[in-house]
Amino acid sequence: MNSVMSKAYGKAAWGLPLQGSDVAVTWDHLYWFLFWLSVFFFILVVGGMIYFAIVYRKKEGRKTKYIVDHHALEAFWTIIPTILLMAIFGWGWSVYKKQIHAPTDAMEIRVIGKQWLWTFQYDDGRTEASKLVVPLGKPIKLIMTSQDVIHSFFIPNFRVKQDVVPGMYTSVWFEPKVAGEHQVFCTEYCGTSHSGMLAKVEVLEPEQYELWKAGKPYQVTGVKTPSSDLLAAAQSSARLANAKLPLPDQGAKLVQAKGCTACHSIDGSAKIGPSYKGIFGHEQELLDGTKVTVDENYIRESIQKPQAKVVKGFNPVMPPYTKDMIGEEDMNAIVAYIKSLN
Amino acid sequence: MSNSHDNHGHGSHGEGHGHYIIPDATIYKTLGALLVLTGITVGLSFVHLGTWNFVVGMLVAAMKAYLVASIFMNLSHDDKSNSVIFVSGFFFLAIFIGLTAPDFLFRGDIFTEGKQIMLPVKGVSQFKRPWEPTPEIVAHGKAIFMQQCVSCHGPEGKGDGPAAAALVPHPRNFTSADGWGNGRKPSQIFKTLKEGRPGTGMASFATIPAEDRWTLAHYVASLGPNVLKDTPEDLKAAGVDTSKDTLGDTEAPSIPITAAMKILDAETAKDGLKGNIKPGHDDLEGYGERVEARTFNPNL
Amino acid sequence: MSHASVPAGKYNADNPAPHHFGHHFESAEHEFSSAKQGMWLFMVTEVLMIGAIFVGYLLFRLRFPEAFHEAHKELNVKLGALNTVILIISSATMVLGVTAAQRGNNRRSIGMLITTIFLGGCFCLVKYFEYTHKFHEGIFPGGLYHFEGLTVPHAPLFFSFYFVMTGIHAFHVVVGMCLITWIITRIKRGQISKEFFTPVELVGFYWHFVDLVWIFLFPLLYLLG
Amino acid sequence: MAHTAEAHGDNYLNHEKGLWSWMTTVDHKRIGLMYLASVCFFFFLGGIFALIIRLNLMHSGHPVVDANTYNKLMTYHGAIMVFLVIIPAIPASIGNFVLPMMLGAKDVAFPKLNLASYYIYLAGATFACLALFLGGADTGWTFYTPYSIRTGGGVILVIFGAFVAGFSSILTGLNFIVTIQKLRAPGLTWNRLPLLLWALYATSIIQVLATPVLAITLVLLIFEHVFKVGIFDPALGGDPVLFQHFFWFYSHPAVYIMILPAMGVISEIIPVFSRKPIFGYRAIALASFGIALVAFIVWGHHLFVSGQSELANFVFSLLTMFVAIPTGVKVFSWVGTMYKGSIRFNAPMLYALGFIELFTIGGLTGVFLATLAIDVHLTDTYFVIAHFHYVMVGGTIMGFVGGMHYWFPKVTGKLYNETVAMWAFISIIIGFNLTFFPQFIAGTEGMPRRYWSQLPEFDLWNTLSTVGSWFLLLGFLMVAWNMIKSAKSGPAAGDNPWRALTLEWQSKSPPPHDNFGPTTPTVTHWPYEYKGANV
Repeated sequence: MNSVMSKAYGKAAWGLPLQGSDVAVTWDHLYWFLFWLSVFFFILVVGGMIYFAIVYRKKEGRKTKYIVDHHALEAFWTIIPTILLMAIFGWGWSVYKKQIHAPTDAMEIRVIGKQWLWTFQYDDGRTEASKLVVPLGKPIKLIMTSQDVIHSFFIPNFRVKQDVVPGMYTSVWFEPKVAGEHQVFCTEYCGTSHSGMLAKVEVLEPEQYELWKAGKPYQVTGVKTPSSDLLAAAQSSARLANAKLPLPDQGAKLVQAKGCTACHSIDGSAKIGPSYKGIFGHEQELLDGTKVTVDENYIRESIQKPQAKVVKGFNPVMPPYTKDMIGEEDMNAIVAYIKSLN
Repeated sequence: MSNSHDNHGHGSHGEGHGHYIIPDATIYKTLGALLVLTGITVGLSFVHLGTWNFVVGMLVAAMKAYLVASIFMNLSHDDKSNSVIFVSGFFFLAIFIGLTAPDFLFRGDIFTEGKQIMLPVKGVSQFKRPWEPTPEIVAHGKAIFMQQCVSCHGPEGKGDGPAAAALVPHPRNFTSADGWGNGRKPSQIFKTLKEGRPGTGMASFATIPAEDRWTLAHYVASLGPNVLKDTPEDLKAAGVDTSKDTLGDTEAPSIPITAAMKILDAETAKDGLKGNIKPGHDDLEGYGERVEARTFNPNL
Repeated sequence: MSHASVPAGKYNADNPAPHHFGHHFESAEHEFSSAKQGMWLFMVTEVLMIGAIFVGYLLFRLRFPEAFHEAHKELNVKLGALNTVILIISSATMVLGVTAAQRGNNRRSIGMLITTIFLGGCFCLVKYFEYTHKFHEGIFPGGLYHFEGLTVPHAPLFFSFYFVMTGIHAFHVVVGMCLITWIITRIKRGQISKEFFTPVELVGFYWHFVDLVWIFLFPLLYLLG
Repeated sequence: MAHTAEAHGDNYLNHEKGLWSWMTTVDHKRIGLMYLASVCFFFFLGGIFALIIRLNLMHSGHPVVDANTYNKLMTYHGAIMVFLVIIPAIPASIGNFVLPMMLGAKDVAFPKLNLASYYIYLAGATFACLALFLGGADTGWTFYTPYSIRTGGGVILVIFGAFVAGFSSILTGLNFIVTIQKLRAPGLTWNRLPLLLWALYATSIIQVLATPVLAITLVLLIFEHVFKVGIFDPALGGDPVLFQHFFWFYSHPAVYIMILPAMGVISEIIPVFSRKPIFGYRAIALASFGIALVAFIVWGHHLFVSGQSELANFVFSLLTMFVAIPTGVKVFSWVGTMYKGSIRFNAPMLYALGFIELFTIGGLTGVFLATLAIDVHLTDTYFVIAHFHYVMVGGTIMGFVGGMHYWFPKVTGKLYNETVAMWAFISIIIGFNLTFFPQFIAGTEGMPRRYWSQLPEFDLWNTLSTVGSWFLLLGFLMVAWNMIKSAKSGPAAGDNPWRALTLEWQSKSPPPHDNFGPTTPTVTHWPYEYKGANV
């Protein structure tokens, strides 16, 4: 796993993510300054401690020296760190201002965080879920709010992070200098599927961006997130590992893993959404009064387009799970599982 | 807290301090003073001094508190360290509010400098007699709907937009005839758009020019199971003079206060007086609340 | 604050027991000043606990001045002022009760303390009428608010603070009344004397503190909004 | 665990007998031991939760628990370790035992209150643990709104438990302040006060001043659930960021409640085992108070990316830098104390050295997080997790375990097994660094905290970390075994095996019921008067 990781973060300095923007480069300078300063102080303190521990270890006949204090020395190790810390603060502040103040010509995109999905709204009315498509080399400003609880929008490659708070707007900006995919995390704990609240920034070359804008197929070239390969590999290996299990059992694992059970019970009790128990093959009344029989197609549609046919008595709050999120094999397993709950 | 005090271990119990007994006369005098001060605060609250009301009110309260603490609680004759202890509580409280305020009252400078977020307020008159629906008017209304309303009401007006889940009561489902508060006629929808529905997530959209609001009302009405028409009386009640072709100046121009402040900010920036007014974070266009700029004229 | 227990029936308010101070103290005086310092520290914790809600109130008042101003007009200034007067007088009777105990006049002390409890009861009664009137109108904290007469946004927040602040204060009043009842029984059992009146004085502090909180609450909520 | 020791003569262990005599005792030494037992129990409980968490993260794609269970484990690990272990660890157990003895007093100022605060602590713990059976809580120990308002289950009980436990902390602090102010032995002037007491004094001040704000915050949070007051709920016009201010106004000073007593313990151990006066006594004492004061003005550094205003970020980042100065003074002074000493490597000294190593890393990485720009990237990642474990475990728990070894002979009258203690220390120090150092790297690479499943790119660091946690477990089990075994059958220690100069060592081991017998000790010199001839 080690080799895959370092290859994926090929351009990154050791221990840091790839530098995706100029701010990231500036940030890294400050980081490495602090790093080496810390190494210096660590060696000074702990090295000194170990040296004293060895040299002044207990020996027969050793007399200790009676030292109570040394004012000059104490003043020295009070004043020097103070100066250093003030310098660090100033440097940190100057980088911070670059980090948070978007240039005036930044392109604005609105971001809505909700449990457990990122939605991106463009000025032309287009929306994307879990995928932020932006042109290479153009400053992007995200104006963000949350629909339910606090989330946090974090792109390691751009060294930016900002909490997304319900009831107010916050913003974050970056100017992508590296085409390709960049990982987005939610970093404020938001409930069951917090760790699944991921997204990607797709930084496109200009011509590909135009294609995307026109709603045509486009290609993402450039870097990939380490996880896009690894995750696919891990998922397929998990699928292989699961493949030994009967299909309904695979489905049972999946609904746990995807956080479905946060809203859908398996014992017949109504939570945020209808229970899975005993619905398959039965009629359900929908919000608009029509009825539908729960079958493979209905389950599939309800997972991919949850707002299409909402069962009466529930709110249309479920986020859509695209094909990328739940593949066909997994879909079959989930259907088989729901079927088995009759 | 008080570590300068009592340096000799056990010698520290402040001989005699605890045994001061307050004379009855002092108690009665203090009681009288407290009652007089209470009368003063109540009286002063009916005199309008602006912010000074607050300052004076708190000063009188502080005087009363001082009397209670120093005489009733006997701090004036007690060990000094106890006064220090008690006052330190207020000191740390001051730290608390003093350092929370720089955040709580100074949030929300998230706008890019110099860029106006709102659309211009006074649109060019595109439509004649906008209170009478035509296909063009409905189409125009739809365009505005897609910008302004989908977040709550959903793309099909079913009240299922992405922001709907968090709203109680849920946004109106326009495709159903049930539950309309102000009614489903265009003029009634127009009223809702203008005034909002207090107590719900529906804010006033008076910031949209009246003409555009009419087109929006017609589009929303068109989503219903059957389309209701306005009678001339309805229109009159809505302030429309049907004898004319345009709406006239029945509506004061208004824009969101944030936009107003933004413009103001930009204006003062030109004069080198920038940055005194910061927009509040929750007044942003879109999802938050709207605040009407009552007296602001964008043409100034 | 540790006290040797006294056989029941032997001592009473007129014939109090001699006091034995704790074995880890040097003298009764030493014990008294320690207990008093502990009480002041406890009151500092109360200052911060109640003060923190004041901080929240002040901040929201600065953020939504108009809503808070409109909302505060719903409060009944007359009843608030009446309660202020009641509490201030009760503070005075409390002090009279404490000084009586300090002078060894336990009978007078009991009288004053009972008056104090009575005034505390009056305060709670007035508060009860204020609350029920608000509930009738539909004025509840925050999310439960459904008063039609005032629909300014954020007005419910004012009432959240109103109920939380006055509610916690009223809780302290009730606790204070219980504590006074406790010291009355101690006086009656002869556990309080000219030489030992620590509990009376400390409960007195607590009662004054409750008064002190109201001295700030009243103008902030009722008068200034 | 110690009451089974066979003691000779009248001492606090055999002064009265039976379970009831323990439950109703007002003897600060017994209450300290009761605290110690409870704290150790919760430490192992919270530790088990941590081990499951680590196991779950060992390999991406191979979870051992489901997401909801993980979130509850994560919450309980945090809440138990913070409220029931680290905050009471040193003050309430070691502090309770040692503080009056160091002062030459017979007891704390308010012995009944002391017992009450123990039962309040137990009540709080009971409420919090009851919630486990009522659906548990999955908010994280920080209870951030609005999530904590929306989520169901036993969250109210957990909040109530923390609220109740807070009062125990307040009462202990209050008791200690009055005891130090009023009950010092004749001759024990402020200039002669041992540094542990300076540290405990500063800690107590924080406990008394900060904990009430937590109490009211938790009350308001319960009101959010019950009465929908909406002060912290954006849906009702409230402000969730204000909750964070309220929470951290307590919880930041709280980390100094946790670390200051450990610093005090280290300040006692190092001079004794270096046979030298502590270097810079006044500076260290002053630094304790400096830290206590600064503790109250830096909480906003937890909110750098919360939506807090830029102005507040500026102020808090600047103020936070000042934490490093008194902390640095202390660390330099400890190392300075070893210079030209005659150092013995008994277990307490080993833990003190371990403390300096781990705490230095924890402190230096704190400077990273105080720097605005750097914090934006690092906050809410595993870098923060590693940082505070280096400070809280590498600092506080090291000081706690070191202190346990140091005062073990005083408490039990026995000696612990030095060889076992050394191997336990080695296992802990290796395990600790292996567990938490990789988390720094994972954090800088972007691995977020509180994730039930991690992306595969972080697998290497997670695996190392999980393996490290097993060494930690082994080490702590060895400590526990050593303590219990030696308390039962260790060799007699004598009254003052370390030849220390503070007052508690001048009494018998184990001490008599009233600490010093009929005589009141009188202090004539400084507690660090280790002169050449004394070595």
